[in-house]
Order: sequence, then C-alpha cells, then structure tokens
Amino acid sequence: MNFWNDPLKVAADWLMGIFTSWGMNDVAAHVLVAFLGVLLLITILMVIDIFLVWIERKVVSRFQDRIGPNRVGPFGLIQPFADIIKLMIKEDTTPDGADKVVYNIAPILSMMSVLILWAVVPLAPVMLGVDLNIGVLFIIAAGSIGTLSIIMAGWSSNNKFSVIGAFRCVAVMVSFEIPMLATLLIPTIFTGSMGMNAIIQGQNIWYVFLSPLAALIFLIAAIAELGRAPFDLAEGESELVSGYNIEYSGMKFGMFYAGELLHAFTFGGFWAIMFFGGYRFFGLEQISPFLAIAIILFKALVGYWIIMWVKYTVMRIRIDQMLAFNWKFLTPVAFVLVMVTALMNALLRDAGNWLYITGMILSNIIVAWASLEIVRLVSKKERERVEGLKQVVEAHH
Amino acid sequence: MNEWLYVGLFFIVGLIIPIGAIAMGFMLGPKKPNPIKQSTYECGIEPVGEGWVQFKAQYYIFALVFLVFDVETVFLFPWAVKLGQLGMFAVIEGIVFILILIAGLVYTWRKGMLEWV
Amino acid sequence: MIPLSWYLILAAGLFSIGLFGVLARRNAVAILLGVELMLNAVNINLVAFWRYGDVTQMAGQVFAIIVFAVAAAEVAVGLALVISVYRRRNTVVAEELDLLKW
Amino acid sequence: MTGEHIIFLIVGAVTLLSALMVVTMRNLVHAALWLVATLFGVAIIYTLLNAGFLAVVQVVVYIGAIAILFIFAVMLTRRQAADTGVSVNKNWWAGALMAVLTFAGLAYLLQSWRGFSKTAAAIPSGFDAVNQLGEALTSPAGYVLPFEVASVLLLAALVGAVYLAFNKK
Repeated sequence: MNFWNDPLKVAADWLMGIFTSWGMNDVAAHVLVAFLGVLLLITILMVIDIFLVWIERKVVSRFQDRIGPNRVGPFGLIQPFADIIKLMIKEDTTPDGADKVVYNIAPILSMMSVLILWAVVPLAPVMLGVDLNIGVLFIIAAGSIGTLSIIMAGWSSNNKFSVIGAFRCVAVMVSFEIPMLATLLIPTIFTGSMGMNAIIQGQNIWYVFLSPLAALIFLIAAIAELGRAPFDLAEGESELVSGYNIEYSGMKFGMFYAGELLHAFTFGGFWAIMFFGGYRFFGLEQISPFLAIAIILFKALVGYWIIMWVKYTVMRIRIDQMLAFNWKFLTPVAFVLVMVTALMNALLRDAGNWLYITGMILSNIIVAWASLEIVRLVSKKERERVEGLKQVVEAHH
Repeated sequence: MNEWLYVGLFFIVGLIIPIGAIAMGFMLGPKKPNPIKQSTYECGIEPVGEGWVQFKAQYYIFALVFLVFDVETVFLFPWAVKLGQLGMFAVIEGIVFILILIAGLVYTWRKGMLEWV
Repeated sequence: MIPLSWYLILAAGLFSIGLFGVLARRNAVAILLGVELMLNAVNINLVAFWRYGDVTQMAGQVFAIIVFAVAAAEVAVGLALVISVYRRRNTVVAEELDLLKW
Repeated sequence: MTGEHIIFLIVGAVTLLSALMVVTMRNLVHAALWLVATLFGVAIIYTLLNAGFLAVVQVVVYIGAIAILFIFAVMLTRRQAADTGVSVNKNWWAGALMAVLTFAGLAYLLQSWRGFSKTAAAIPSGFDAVNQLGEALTSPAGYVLPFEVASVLLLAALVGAVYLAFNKK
C-alpha cells in the first residue's frame, strides 16, 4: 500500500494514527478524518470554481473574437482572484422590506445544493466518494434544494422582477427535471443499479454508444436545469433586469454566480459519468488514481465546454416555446425512449453483445427519426394553416 | 447509516463554506446604508406598489403536471434497477405504467393547458 | 441502537401537531400543510415498523411509497380546489366558505 | 448514549419544532418553508432507519415538488405579503385540546404495547433495499396492483386538478 496507489487511504490512516495517539476514541477520530477529507475536497472545488470563471471568460471572448482577460498575470490568470476580492469588499446591501432571514439563507442553500452533488461523484477507483445505492436520484434531490433556494431568493427580495424571475426560472427548472429523470432511467436499466460507481463499472461500452438519444436529452435537460442560455429565462436582461438575484450584491451575488458555474461543471461531470465512462479510459485509470482524477476532470471540462459552446452559439428561447418544447416534445420522446429501451433490453439481453449494441442504437435512431418526422408533419400542417389564414386575409383586402 | 453520515458531512461543510465566504464579505465590505440605496431596484424609476404581483395560474399548471410526473418517474427507479433480472411481465407492467402517465399528459395537452397564454 | 419507541413517539408528536394545524387554522392552504404533517407522521411509523420487523418484507416501504403518491394526489387536488374557490369567492379562509350551511 | 441517539434527538427536536412553526406561522410562505425543514428532518429520520431510497424520494417529491406547489398556490391566492387577522379560528383551543389528547392517547396505547421498546436486528449483509423494493413492486406475488393503481390515482388527480382549477367560468 503506497501513497501513489491509494493516497486517500494512506493519508486517512496516517491521520487516524495521529488522532488516536492524542487519546481520541476511534469513532470520533474517524468522523474527524472524514470531515477533513470533505473539507479538502470542497476547498479544491472552490479553487476549481475560481478558475472556471477565468475559463468561461477566456472561452467566451474567443467565441466572440476577443482576447478576454489578459492584463492581470500571465494570460489573465490572476483576474478571477481580483474578481473575488472585488466581490468581497463590495457593500452587502439588503433591500427595504426584504425578508431578512430567508434573504440571507437563499444564497447559502444555492451554493450548498451544488457542493453536496460531489458527495456521489466517484473520482477514481479508490476514491468513490459516498457510493450510495441511489446515487442517481441524489442528483435530482440536490437539484430540488437548488430550486427551493431560487424561490426563496426571489420571494424574499420584495421586488416584483425578482419574484417573476424566480417563478419563471422555477417553472422551467422543474419542467426540465422530468426528461432528465426519464433519461436517468436508461443508464439505470443498462446497469441494474443506481449507484454511480456501478454505472461506471458497467460501461465496458460507453452508454452514449448504446443510447445516444438519451445522452442528448440529458444534456438539453441539464442545460435548462442549470438556467444557462439558451434556457436562461430567469435572467432575461431586458424584461426582468436580472431575474431572481437582482437584489443581491457582493459575496451573496458571488455565491449565486459561482454556484451556477460550478453547477455547470458538475453536470459536465455527471454527463461524463452517465454516458462517457466516468473515470474509465481504456484501462488508464488502473495505473494511478491521479490519472483517473485527471480523466474525469478532463471529461467534466469537455462537458462544461460543450455547455458553454451551446450557450454562446444558440440564442435565447421564449418561455412559451421552451415549455412547449419540454412538455410536447422532450418529455414524450424521453418516455417513449424509456419504454423502447426497456423492451429491447428484455428482448436482446441474451442475444450477445454485438446484437445488443446494434439493436439499441437502431432503436434510438428509429425513435429519433420517428419523433422528428412527427414534428415535421405537424409543423407542415401548422404552416399550411397559417398560409391559408394569410390567403383569407388577403382575399378580404 | 454509516454512508449517510458522510453525506451529512457534505451538507455541513457545504453550509460552512458559503457562510464563511459571505461572512468574510460582510466583514470586509463597507456598510453605509441609505434609503435610496436600499430601495428595491425597478429599472431606475421609483418602485411602484408593493413587491408582489398577481400570478397567472399557468405557473401552477406546470408545477402540477411536474408533481404528478415527478412522483411517478421516481417510482419507476426501483423497477429500472430490477428490470435486468425480470421477465417480460415486468417490462409490460412498466410500459403500462408509463402509458397511464402519458395519458395524463395527453389530457392536459388536449385541454389546452400546456399553452402559455 | 435507537429503540422503536423513540420513532413512534416522534411520529405521534408530528401527527398531533398536524392535527392541531388541520383543526385550528383558518386558511385552507394552511390546513393542507397540516395534512402533510400527518401523512409524514404515518410514513415514519410505516418505515420504522419495516426496519424493526423483518427487513426482507418490503410491505412497510411499499406502503410508504403509496402514501407518497396519495400525498401528491391530495396536494394536487386540494390546492386546485383552493385556487378554484379563490377564483370564485375571492377568499381562502375555510370559515367563510359556508355556502352549504345555509 | 451513542452518536446515533444524539443525532436522533437533535433531528427529532428540530423536526417537531419546525412542525410547530408550520401550524403557528401567520405568513404562509414562512409556514411552507418551515414545512420544508420538517420534511427534511423526516428524510434524515429515514436515513437513520436505513431507508435511503425513501429519504431521497422524500426530498425529491416533498421538497422538490409538493413544497414548490404549496408556494405557488400561496402566491396565487394572496393579496398581501402577510396575512391579516388571526391565523387560527375561534375554536383553536378545542383543536389544541384534541391534539394533546390524541398525543396522550397514542402515547398511552403505545407504551402498553409489549413491542414498544423493541430494538432492530442488524441489516443482513448484502441486503439491497432498492433491489428488494423493485422486486416487491413488480413481481405478481408482490404489489403490482397497488403500483399500477397508484399511477391511475395520480392520473385521476391530474385530470381532476386541471379540470377544477382551470375550468373557465
């Protein structure tokens, strides 16, 4: 057992030795070591979060043909720290008539709902986090706490625009939770477990090759859940000035902002875990846990990059279009996909690997094609109806 | 039990870190409140009326449909976990369950309740 | 190990508080909040009996799940009723909804 | 007194206290938020009972959906940010008496039951509650019918609620 093969266990044993030699009892020492481990992980996450700000600004500026931060430190790397200091020394205002307690709890809950997600993220074969047997549902549970924090923030600010922003945001977030839940059923069906590590271990073939449609729907639902463009209706600048966090300033606003970025990164990670093999990459993860961590962080970063790519490419969608898109297209397709996958899984389970993969991909393609065909026909009819109306109007003139 | 203790630690640390950050911001920042600074923001004009508006019922409809779908989809998870070891009967059962669910969506759709008007 | 009695007493306390809410509140939404507390108390009991009996018999957990479904249905219909009443009578106070008393 | 006992006592006290806040708060949004705290306490109680799946379902269904629905309904049915007038009806003392009597009666009945201070056997190793639950919900010998009926019940609730709340009149 050396440090490079299982760093956490070595460090934990070493700390346990120290604490017990101080006369602490075994359980207390164990809890304290676990506490320090969690503290370390979350501190690292906050540091990653700071750099996510830099990555975001740098990538955006490249998309928009600019250079981005480049003055403070090499490549502007110190810029996010300057941002943090600016946020910290800003005045913390509380609007008149705000519900002070709820107003102050909301940003804390918002950040917490993101940080606790990392409890179930397996970083390496020897660092599983908490390997809950209901890991998949834990994501949704944490998401509901985030939803609640948005309602609290919007309602307690005593501002019409923040209340409307919060309500719009929550209506969208909860709506898109349904296709997300449905697509999370698909890795669960393939694996026969809701545990994150079991899902990763089950991916001898990445699930994205078994069910590309599910991966796509999950990504779309995740983007909406994150409240990022093109689904960022909570912060329609022209209509709602900034959405639910309009009355927040200083570090409280910083918590919402940092929470949003870390949330996007985390969902990049979940996307990688569910559909792209998590920390696995052709056996490389067995060489060293550090390599495994590098693999999953890289995959999460790729997911984050794709989310940014969508954000800065696609324009914002109106709320009615967005909800119609979810309830009339995404949700039915997701549920049909679940039914087809369950059926194919039962039929092809004993048929051998290649037949199974081919059948799954084919069924995915058929579902995607059929749903797009239906949309095409319906929209054609709608176009004809509108054209007909136009002709009637013209005939009148 | 034991594994939930670690989750509990994540909750505790997840609370401590933002509280610490906000407290730090509170200590470092200036505190010079005045009535104009503290009035709520309304695009630069004086706030009109109170910070409460009548909501349209549409928000409730989406929350309602969401509630029903949420509850039912969550119940499908134990089914999905066990599906690999069960026969065709369980698959049909799950499909019937989902079809009943979709019937509700179709009803809401046909009543025109999914329109944002 | 925590004895069963602790859970049962907690559930009984929660149930009684919920009952008070149902009997005493004027606002119809608040009455529904009380009903939620009572349903949760029942669920604690069901899960506790599952854990303290034979854990391989899943009846307790299945019942708890059915109670979740019932709670969701109750909230959906209950709040829809409240909203419907509010739109017609412009009040949500249960005492003022006395049309059937006349 | 082990760590588990201490956690139970703290969580139980917080749960009961927030339940009291739910039934006494005048501001209904506050009451709904205290309800969230109560429900979260109950979720922790579930994890103490080794029912992790139910704990997560509790958070997803109750906090993520039911509490949100409550807050939406409060927003839809209120003129002012705070309720005016008393929050309890004039028979509130009878309700309080009834609640206390119920609690006393339940406590009396329970303590005379011989299984009252039973302790639980350890969970058998390799026991997977979610797997067992899947089995129970889908096997014909198990609870297939309640499972399907629950879905029909929710369908009926959806249809009824949509009809009730938004029947244009």
